[in-house]
Amino acid sequence: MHLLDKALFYVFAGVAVISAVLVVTRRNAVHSAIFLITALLATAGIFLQLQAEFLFIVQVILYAGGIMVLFVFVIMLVNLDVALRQVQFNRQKWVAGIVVLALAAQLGLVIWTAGRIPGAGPGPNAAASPAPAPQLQPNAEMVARSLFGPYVLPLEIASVLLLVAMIGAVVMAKRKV
Amino acid sequence: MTPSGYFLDHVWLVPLFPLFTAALMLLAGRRLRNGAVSALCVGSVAASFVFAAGAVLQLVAADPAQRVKQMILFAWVPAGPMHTAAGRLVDFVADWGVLLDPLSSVMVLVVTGVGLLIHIYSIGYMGHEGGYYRFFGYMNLFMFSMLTLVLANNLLLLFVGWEGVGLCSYLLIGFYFLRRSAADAGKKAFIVNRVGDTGFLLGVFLLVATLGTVRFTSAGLPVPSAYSGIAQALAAGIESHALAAGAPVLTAIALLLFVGATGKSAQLPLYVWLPDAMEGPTPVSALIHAATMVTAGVYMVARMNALYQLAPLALEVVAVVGAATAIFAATLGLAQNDIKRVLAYSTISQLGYMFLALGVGAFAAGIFHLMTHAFFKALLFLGSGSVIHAVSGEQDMRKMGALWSRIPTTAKTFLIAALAIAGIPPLAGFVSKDEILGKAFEHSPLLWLVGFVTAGLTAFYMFRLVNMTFFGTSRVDPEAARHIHESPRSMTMPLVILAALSVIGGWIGWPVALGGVNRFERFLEPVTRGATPETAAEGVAHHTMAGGYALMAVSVGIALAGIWLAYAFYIRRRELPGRVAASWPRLYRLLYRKYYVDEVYDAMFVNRTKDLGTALGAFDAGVVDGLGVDGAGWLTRATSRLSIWWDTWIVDGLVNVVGRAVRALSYPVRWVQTGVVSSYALFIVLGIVLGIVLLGYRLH
Amino acid sequence: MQELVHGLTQFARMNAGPLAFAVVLVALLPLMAGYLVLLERKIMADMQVRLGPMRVGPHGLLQPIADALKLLIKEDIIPENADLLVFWVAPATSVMAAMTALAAIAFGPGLQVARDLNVGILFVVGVSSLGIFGIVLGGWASNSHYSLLGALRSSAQLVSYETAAGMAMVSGLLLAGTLQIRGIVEAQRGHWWFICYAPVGFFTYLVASVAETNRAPFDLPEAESELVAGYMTEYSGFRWALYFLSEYTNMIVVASVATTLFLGGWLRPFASVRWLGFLDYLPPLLMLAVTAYCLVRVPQQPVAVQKWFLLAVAGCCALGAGMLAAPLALAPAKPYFAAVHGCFWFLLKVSAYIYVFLWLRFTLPRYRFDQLMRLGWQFLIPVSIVNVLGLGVALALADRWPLWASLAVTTLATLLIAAYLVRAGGRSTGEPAAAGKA
Amino acid sequence: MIPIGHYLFLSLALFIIGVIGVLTRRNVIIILMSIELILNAVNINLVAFARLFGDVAGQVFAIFIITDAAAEAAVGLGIIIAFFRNRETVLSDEMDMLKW
Repeated sequence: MHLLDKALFYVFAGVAVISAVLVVTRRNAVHSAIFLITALLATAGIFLQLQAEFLFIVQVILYAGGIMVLFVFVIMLVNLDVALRQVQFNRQKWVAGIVVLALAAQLGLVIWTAGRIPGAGPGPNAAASPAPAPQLQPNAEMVARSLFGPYVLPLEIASVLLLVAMIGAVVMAKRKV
Repeated sequence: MTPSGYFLDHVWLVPLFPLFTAALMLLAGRRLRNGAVSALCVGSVAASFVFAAGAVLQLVAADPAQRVKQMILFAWVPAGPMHTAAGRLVDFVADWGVLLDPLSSVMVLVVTGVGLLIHIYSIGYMGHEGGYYRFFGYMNLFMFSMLTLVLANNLLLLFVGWEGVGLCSYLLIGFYFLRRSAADAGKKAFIVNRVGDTGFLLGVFLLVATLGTVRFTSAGLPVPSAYSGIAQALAAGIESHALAAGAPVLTAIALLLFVGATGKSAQLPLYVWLPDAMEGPTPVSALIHAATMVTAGVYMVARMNALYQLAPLALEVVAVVGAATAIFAATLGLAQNDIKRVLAYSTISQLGYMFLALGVGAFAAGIFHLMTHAFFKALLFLGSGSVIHAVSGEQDMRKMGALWSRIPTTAKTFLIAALAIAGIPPLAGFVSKDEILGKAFEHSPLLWLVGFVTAGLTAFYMFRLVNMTFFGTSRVDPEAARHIHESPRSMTMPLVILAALSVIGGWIGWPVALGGVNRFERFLEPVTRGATPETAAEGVAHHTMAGGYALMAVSVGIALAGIWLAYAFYIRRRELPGRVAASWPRLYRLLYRKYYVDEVYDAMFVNRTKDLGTALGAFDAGVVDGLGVDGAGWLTRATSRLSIWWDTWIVDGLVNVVGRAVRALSYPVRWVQTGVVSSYALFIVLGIVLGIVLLGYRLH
Repeated sequence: MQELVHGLTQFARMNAGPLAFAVVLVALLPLMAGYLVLLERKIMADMQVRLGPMRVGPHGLLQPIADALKLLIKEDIIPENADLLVFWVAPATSVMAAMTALAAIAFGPGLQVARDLNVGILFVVGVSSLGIFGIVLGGWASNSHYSLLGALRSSAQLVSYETAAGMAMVSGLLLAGTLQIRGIVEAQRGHWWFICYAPVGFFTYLVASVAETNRAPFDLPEAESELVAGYMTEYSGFRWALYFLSEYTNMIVVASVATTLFLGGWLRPFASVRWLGFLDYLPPLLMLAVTAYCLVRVPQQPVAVQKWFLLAVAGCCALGAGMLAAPLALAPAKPYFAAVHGCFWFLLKVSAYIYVFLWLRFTLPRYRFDQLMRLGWQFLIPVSIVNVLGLGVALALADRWPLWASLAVTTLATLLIAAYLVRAGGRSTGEPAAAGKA
Repeated sequence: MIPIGHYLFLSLALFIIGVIGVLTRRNVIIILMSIELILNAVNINLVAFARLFGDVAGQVFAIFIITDAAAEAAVGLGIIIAFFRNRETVLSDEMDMLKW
């Protein structure tokens, strides 16, 4: 059981990382979108493994089913054969690469050494699901109680944000304002 | 212990009925059918009449000493504390209130009663005119204004009505506004009235400054001492010796107010608008320019009698102006050929009579004549309207004649009215006119003489009119002659009622000398008593029986003489007028051209005003535009050249120097601002990297 | 490695039932879809007073198998400039989404692949919404204008009606108080079915589900007369069959969802009414009746093969009758009563729901695209939102009122608002903004 | 069980890949997608820690992030469409109107 779990994780993680790389490197935006969907679904799988069923389904419905449809739509509206033939990476790519690698090194170091600093929380080898950890079940109900309990104000703000985004998008995409 | 009753308590509704229908007509009248318009407008005036009559009856039922009903509906101008000229601190407030006392009862009955009859008459007279709803809307607005004026409990509110009737007069004179002469006449009436109103307003200001109140009286209010009235303030002033009878300030107020009265009541020298006002429809002439509005001045002076009795000089002026106007206008009436203009001059003349009465201190007699005059003059105007109606709109008497049998009702009622105005007993005119002449004789025989001669002239020109219109040979246009017809019932019915009133209307003031008790004067006595008992004693005196009989006989005699003369001139020997005119051509021309007064006014005022305008225009073009504007322009240009130089070299130069310096300094920094999002994002990441380095360094 | 194998076997052993059911499902689904097509053609023929397919097998009963064979051996055409990867992935995505959605659906108590998923019904929605990608990408990859237009239309339609369908489902979920399929069904045992409590919700879901499966009268994406065949224009052979399969699978999915949410799932009508217990005998009798009919028809078949085939069908029905009757009669089979009968009732209800789909298709003319969008955005979505609000109010009111009264009041209010929307929509004649999208 | 570090490194990998995408790609749509990757990486972190601490708050925050991503995608794609309509381009280094 333990090993199966682990294998699943590595499968999901591998799919996610490989897809992510492909997202960034593909020339065609539609392919990028497809790989992004794959990456998102792999992430959703990881969520499922982490007992976040509700988040899993939200990820599938909203991210994969909603946001990505939007992306695909826009890509199709905007798709230019010209864009395929142009240079895909900008001039700063080498500088950017070095800086990002530096960032990666730093962050990796932070994660790696986190456990050794006293008071900085559990180390990287702490099990993500320690034996006595409280179960996050039934997940949908718990999330709902949390969302409509202590986090009801942020929830309302988020809904206002969505409303604003909706109006903004409509105004932006209108042919004549 | 003020009198009360349903109508008395609701007397403030009286002006509101016509106001409501006026608003309805003027806002939505276009959509209404003529029948509905007549029903609504006449109905509202009838409602006013019913309420007014009810209120007056309930007032009369009260004890003579208590016959005052005053109501303050709301504080209209609460101006707050002020110092009077006498130094007293008063709380000045002008209310929107209603005052019903004997004086205003008479007025309100005359206004609503005659107004109602004339409204009924108008249904027939105006039936075929365009703008029916507009006519009735204006008429009802006039009724509202006039009733406000009459029922006002203070001078300021009276002024509101005063201006309101002026406005309605203007609107109705110019009712046929497509006719140039009508529009001009309206303007003339309005402007001439403004001259008078200026004096009136100045008088009000001076009154407020002197007495600190505009309320006529405090009588009839719940706590009279809490409200100060003009009469009470004057009495208090006399008592405290702050004011004296005949004080210059009182005379000044009285004269200024009288200037307003000369404008509104068409007295010398501001009478000129009234004859022209005959351009309006005949019912308007009857209602506004004969029966009600023009008597507003008389009413105002009578209402302010407390003040006038303390200003004998001003009263003297009133009397002289009245007498002069009476005879002046009467002579003018001799030579006019337009039927309505004759009546207009007659109105001016009769108004002169009223002012003569007021001037000699016979306030009650003046008001009495006002009332009787309202009856018979309204009748005369309505009758003339009926005549004009009959001869297809012709107003020139030279194209009438021999109408007696063709329009019998009109002719008979007209004859009654003519007899009444001529002063034949026992008709109403005789009673009131004789009262005035009697009072005038007591005051000054000279004034009596003027009035006496005027009475003769009045009889002459009235019967000249009657003879030229109804008797003799017909000179009617043959085309129009075929259409001559008696007017409809709605027009003759008011004529008959008014004729009856012209006969019996005077009997309530039947003189003591002829065995009467002069109820009218007794009824008005509480109002005309004046501010102080002493002055009142002066006003009420009695002439001897014998003298009274003699005066009556003489005046009846001259009236008969005038009638006979008219008969002789215009029936028996019709060549006489022409010969008389030919033998004194200048006099005739003078009369015919109305003493050249309009020309003189044109020359003296109108053209001078135009000259002033021209001069001011020249001043504007030459001095203001030339020197002021152009000079300022030149100066500005010169200054701006200097400023340009300064701007270019100093201000801009400095700016440029700063700009160049900044640009030079900014070159090294510019390459960072690429405007490309990716590079900004790179800087963010770089910042994070450096931040983490710093954080790690410090944590270490 | 060994450990991994061990883990896998252990997993398989623990979840043998669901795994087996999944295999059965995947195996049977194409067959079911094929016979659904046959059913559709037959019903269409019936409504048009024809006979429909009669040649292959008795009453055309072998037609689906013949069609499948034909599709399998057809030439597979790929357009010249097509994006190969996407062209290949798209139909697979469609089918995958549809079939995965079926995993969460319970055909009877225990007859479910993903058993203790506590987001149950949401899983169905979420996964089936992934089917859009199959359509959009397929249309795009074909490198054809018709395909792309059809794909954009279709996805716009799906996105629009998904909202309404989701809100309509919320009305059922509100009544059930749980997302789990078993819970939803069991919540209807003691009560009436939720269709009685939320008729507006059911109606909304019915319309939205028709639109979501691209069925007439909302079959614009594949409107033959307008867009050739929509996003499937360039597809042929087996890939086309996959799209077809996904469409019919989707029909089964939405019918199952509706059945679960509104029609009482696998429950017998009036499951909690004891004196109606004799209804339990109905299913086997029904199957026996079908068997009898088949047996009657056997002698009339012209060809021997067909006789044998019909006999086989009769045998299958008899077997079914036996299976349904066994738990009633035999003591050892008693534990399987709920599963067998539940499955029967569930499939019956799903069939009824799908029958309504077919019925609609043969009776209603096609909508114009802007009308479709207006219906979705200006009527269905507002009505479904109002319906959810109304149900919430009703449930809150139910604390002090009887439930039927509060539900009646709020349903009436919802209907009033719906009537107002219909009138307002009738008045507005302007082009809706959503129509400009595609 | 799987150590938390695995999740963190997975998250780090996705994050870095996303950042590289944002910094180096010229196509704005792909930049937006890279941002989605970054957000996703954050979500993994949140959910992993939620599991670690047995507190559902992490998942709630992940939901908020998804909400935010939806808003961002809507507005961002709206801007891209508007920009494309005016400028006929989706390349980020041609969008340099901010620099005068």
